[in-house]
Amino acid sequence: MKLWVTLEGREAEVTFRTEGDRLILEADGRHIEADFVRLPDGEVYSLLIDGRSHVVRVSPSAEGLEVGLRGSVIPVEVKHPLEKMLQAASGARAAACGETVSAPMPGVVVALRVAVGNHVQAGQAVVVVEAMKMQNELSVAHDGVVTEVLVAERAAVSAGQALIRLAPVTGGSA
Amino acid sequence: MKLWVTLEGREAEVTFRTEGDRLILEADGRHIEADFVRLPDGEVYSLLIDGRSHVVRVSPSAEGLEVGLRGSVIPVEVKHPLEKMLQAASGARAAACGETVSAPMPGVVVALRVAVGNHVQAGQAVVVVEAMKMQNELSVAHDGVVTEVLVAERAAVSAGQALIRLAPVTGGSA
Amino acid sequence: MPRLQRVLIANRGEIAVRILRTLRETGRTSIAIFSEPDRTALHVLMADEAYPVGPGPSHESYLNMERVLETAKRVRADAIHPGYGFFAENEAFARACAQAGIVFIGPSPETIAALGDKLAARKAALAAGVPVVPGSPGPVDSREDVKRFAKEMGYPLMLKAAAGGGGKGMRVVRSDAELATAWDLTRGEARAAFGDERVFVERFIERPRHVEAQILGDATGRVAFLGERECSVQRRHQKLLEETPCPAFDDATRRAFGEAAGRVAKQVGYRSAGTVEFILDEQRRFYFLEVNTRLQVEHPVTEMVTGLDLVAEQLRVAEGDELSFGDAPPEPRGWSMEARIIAEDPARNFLPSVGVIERVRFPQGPGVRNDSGIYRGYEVPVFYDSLLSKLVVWGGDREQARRRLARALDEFVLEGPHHNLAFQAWLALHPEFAAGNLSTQFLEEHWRPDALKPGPEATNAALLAAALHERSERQRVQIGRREDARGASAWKWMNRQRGGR
Amino acid sequence: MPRLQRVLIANRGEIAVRILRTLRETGRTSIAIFSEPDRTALHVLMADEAYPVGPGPSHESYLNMERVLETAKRVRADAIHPGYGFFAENEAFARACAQAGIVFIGPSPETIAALGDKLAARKAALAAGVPVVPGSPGPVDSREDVKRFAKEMGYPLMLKAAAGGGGKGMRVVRSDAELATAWDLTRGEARAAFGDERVFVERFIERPRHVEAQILGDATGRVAFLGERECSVQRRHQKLLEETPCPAFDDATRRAFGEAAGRVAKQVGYRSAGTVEFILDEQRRFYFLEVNTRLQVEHPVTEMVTGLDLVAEQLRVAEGDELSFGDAPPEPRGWSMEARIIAEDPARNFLPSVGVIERVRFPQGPGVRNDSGIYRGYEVPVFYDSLLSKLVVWGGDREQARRRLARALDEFVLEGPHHNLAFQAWLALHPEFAAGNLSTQFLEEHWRPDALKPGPEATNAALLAAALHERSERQRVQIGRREDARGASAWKWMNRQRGGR
Repeated sequence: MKLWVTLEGREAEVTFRTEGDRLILEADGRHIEADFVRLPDGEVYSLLIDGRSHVVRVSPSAEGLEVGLRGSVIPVEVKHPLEKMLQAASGARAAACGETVSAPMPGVVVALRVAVGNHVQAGQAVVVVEAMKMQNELSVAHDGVVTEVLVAERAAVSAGQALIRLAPVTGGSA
Repeated sequence: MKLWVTLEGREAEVTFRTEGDRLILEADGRHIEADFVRLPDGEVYSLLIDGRSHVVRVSPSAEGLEVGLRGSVIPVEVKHPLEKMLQAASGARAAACGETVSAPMPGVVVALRVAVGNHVQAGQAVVVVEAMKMQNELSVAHDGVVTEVLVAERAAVSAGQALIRLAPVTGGSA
Repeated sequence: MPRLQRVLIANRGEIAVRILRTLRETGRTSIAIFSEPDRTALHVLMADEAYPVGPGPSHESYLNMERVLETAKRVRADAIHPGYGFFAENEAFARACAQAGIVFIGPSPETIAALGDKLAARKAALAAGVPVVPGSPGPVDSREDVKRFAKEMGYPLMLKAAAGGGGKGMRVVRSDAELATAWDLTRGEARAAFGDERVFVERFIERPRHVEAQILGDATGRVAFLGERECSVQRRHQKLLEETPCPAFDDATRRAFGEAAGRVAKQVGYRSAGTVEFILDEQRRFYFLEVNTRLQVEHPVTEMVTGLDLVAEQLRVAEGDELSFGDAPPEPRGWSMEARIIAEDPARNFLPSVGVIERVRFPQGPGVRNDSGIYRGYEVPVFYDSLLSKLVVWGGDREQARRRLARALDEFVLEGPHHNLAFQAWLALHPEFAAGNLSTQFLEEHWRPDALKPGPEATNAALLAAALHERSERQRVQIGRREDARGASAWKWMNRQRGGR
Repeated sequence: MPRLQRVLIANRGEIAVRILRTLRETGRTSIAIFSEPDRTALHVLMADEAYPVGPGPSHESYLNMERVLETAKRVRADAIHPGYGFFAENEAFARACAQAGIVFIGPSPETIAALGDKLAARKAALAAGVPVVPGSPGPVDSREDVKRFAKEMGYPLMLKAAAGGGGKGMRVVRSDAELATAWDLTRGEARAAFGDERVFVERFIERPRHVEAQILGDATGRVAFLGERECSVQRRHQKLLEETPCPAFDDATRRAFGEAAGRVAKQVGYRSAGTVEFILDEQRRFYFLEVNTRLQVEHPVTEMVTGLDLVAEQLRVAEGDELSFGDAPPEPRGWSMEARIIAEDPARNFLPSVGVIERVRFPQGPGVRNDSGIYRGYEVPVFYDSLLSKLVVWGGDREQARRRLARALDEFVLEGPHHNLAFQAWLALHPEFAAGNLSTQFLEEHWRPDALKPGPEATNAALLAAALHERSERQRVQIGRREDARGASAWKWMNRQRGGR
């Protein structure tokens, strides 16, 4: 089985197969083998890699997968080869579609710093959301123009809810 | 809703209904009310009975239900009224059908103390099963005659596996 | 005073659980209160009794004074333990309890009031002969006044808004030249932020440590000093890791420090458990900051080295009893550290996180104590603070405590919301932390988010885990549509990906 | 001796987890071994490395000496920690380790051999001037010899098969008349059970306590006494609850006891951790029983009051270092108790139980330590012993420790196999236990299974829970077959019931 994996900013083609309880994987010219067993406790695996014991949990996230490992969370993007081909073709289009600022967690909108039509710069804070007694400024990743403000101040918002939409500035860095 | 409940050796008709998060129950002339919520953790309920907090877990068992409560396990038998009627009718027949001695846990048969045709008395040990480094004598509940010995010594047995069957003694206490 | 048999805990989360444990161990009835989203919170499940006090927002439930007191009266509570936060340092609440004939477990309303006013507290410390950060006795009126101060004390100085708080309205000034612009800026900010342009001057303490004294007073006027706690590792003025003893203290410093804290407490007739906060400069001189008139989040480290139960002592004092140890507080033994386990994402500037606790396995074994308010399946509510659990360790010396902390953090399984376990592990293993070189600037000086980058072994494990996950996903797809050709199966993958799994 | 960097743990379950915690805290690599059914056991998941050693039955894996040693050599282990049980007191294994150039963490093979022979151990104690239970110096040949003994020592006496063990082949004799039949019966049983009809005589100690001394010896010949443990509460010679100090000891008894244990240990040149077991009669006289040449299941109570890590001390000694505290063992502080949490059913004569751990929440908070080998979802295997977890508590005095134990037991959530939590809670709350009136006869004298009958409040809660369960079952049935008439629905109920849900 072949996959395209993006991990720690590096992309690699990965080939793997299983033989009983063993997983054999090749990536970047490296050969990794592990004894694996799925634990009776969700999407959790015990791996023994050359005897080294690791317990890893895999959960889906917005960007792909998250692998939990000894208190750390490592994001991994996994693509099927065909999927990768199709995505490459549509990649250029997606980049020009603008940006949406969403609530990263449930909370209350404390302040709106922009209105429709405002020009904003990459890194500029556009909305403040309070959750768990902490105020959090949300900023935009790219230069743009505000096209929609989807919430009012004092509104309760849920995680992932779209708050503000922006269109890219013509000629700006997308 | 009506149920027949056997608890701590006493049988009672129970009437209950729910109103939102409140459970209202009548049994034995007593009236009990509780605030309840199902916890996100299996068949577990939090009950507040006149403010008193109880966490109870319900699980099915061979005889009916088991309610776990602060380290204790309380067996409860619950019957639907129709079920009770039908069971009463077939009760007499069932009593005369003899007895089966089963393994209470997985283990190894260490000793067989009886053979087919033996007469045994209520309480008599008929087989010894070893599990977790402990030997456990299994005895019969009623007087009877051994009709089948279903395992050999040194055999591994699983939980609930029938080991020995007995027929009731004519005129004996069933 | 009769025994306090029925005690209502006017709090939630880990501290409510902490308090009810002592109530149970001392044979008292524990009475919890809860807001609507807290119906399934651990303190409700564990208490003897539990009663609702309103909707999620604190001011409608836990801070609804009328409702809380009405509940306490209705259920015949003998006393109320406020925990920390909420009503813990609220003079009016303490007074209302007394009027309702309910014992408030804490200092008297007068003490709370006197120490709640920071200027009055500073005066009490001065009156007790305890050093405060040198500065102007009141607001300064002009730039020239500041310059005169600078001549006396030397730069750097700190301009502080009189009405400030929470780290706002403060500015460091290092020379007369800097002062020129700083004066107007600070006053402008103070006016804008607090509607009050009054400004104080204080000597600026570079790389200060935050060290505090645990005190315990009883009705006889006796005040015991139960050792210090070092709480320097902070982020946005929130403590992250506390320990006792303070690695910068020698015996002489400790003795002087304990005497100073005791003098402040006696000055105000302090009763019950309290904390006298100081800052410590690089020459190990300490300066009074303020008194917290309550049980502190980090009180367990003191319990670990003294063997005392501070909640039990509070109950004794509230019943009019003497302290359990009379005039001889136990000698501290060994070293203790507490790591606050918080729902936040260190990789995204410590953004708070919420969600369901999908899996939790607390570290166990020798020298480990968990004070926690969570359990598997519990949903962390959005209304309250983000402290999930406190991991407390004990060791014979600082090195054993620190290594044990690292071991326990490594063993801690927590999945669901983002959390700071990996951050705390980074901290425990940092060479400057190991050397005891602490200050409130520790994170500014040492923390970089890429410190949590996984090593090659972890990366390999993650790669394998991702492959195993895809394999089982794929098996599921293939089992589901066994008749499908390869192409159709790949399309299904696409859809799943687009659906934002 | 070089540092032992890579340590293989030749054990499983809670003790393997216990040992690997210390290895991690001291910066060493922990190497687990596992049998096939233990692939998902906690010690495998938590260790740095883990290697298979064979099928489930102990003699094919954990007791497969060749395989274990081959594995240790292959993975370049510097040392092996045997835990308790398995190879812990196996002279041949200790010798084989030495031959393979691997350090065995424990006493020398010669010490293990000398103390493994009970008659030799008794002789060593006598040589060290330590009292043993008065009795015949060797086997007695005739009824007349026993009568002569009885004249000297008085009745009651105990006849003991020389080759006996595990509580078999023992008979109490209270008069010459009883002796007449007892003599032949005991010899007959001994011949039948052990193929050896030799019989000893000992004074019978009525209502004895079981008290043991923790000792620790280093290579310099130094032997430290680290306090006693009271382990009287037993069932079928299995300890259930241990504590330190012994409630029957005064300072003079403790001093004499510690000196006696130290003399026995020095007599055999004891090195590493060990336990000298004694029985204590009702007049508080103690008599040597035997020496266990290993870490004991109940070692944590000693750690709780001394603050020492006994595994870390074992490692120091194995590396040739002195004990961490030199000649001054720490003064014990407070009181500690350990309750063994066992998979067994107290209501059914403590029948062992197995199964999946469906839900587990360990008690936490002040003064609580859990040493455990289980986690949620783990299946308790049938091959090994039924100890799931050890709940250890500390308190300032016995009363606080006991109440804390009761609190922690109450807080412990464990579902799946049957277990003895409710039994331990009964014990902790029993007035005779609270009074410290213990003997190995405690359960015979006080325990009745109906002690666990639930009270009216629990019965009500159970009734409500059952009703709620039936309601949700019924909703499920009705949602599933909404079109059904009442009769058909009832038939479905019947089928479910018959299916043996």
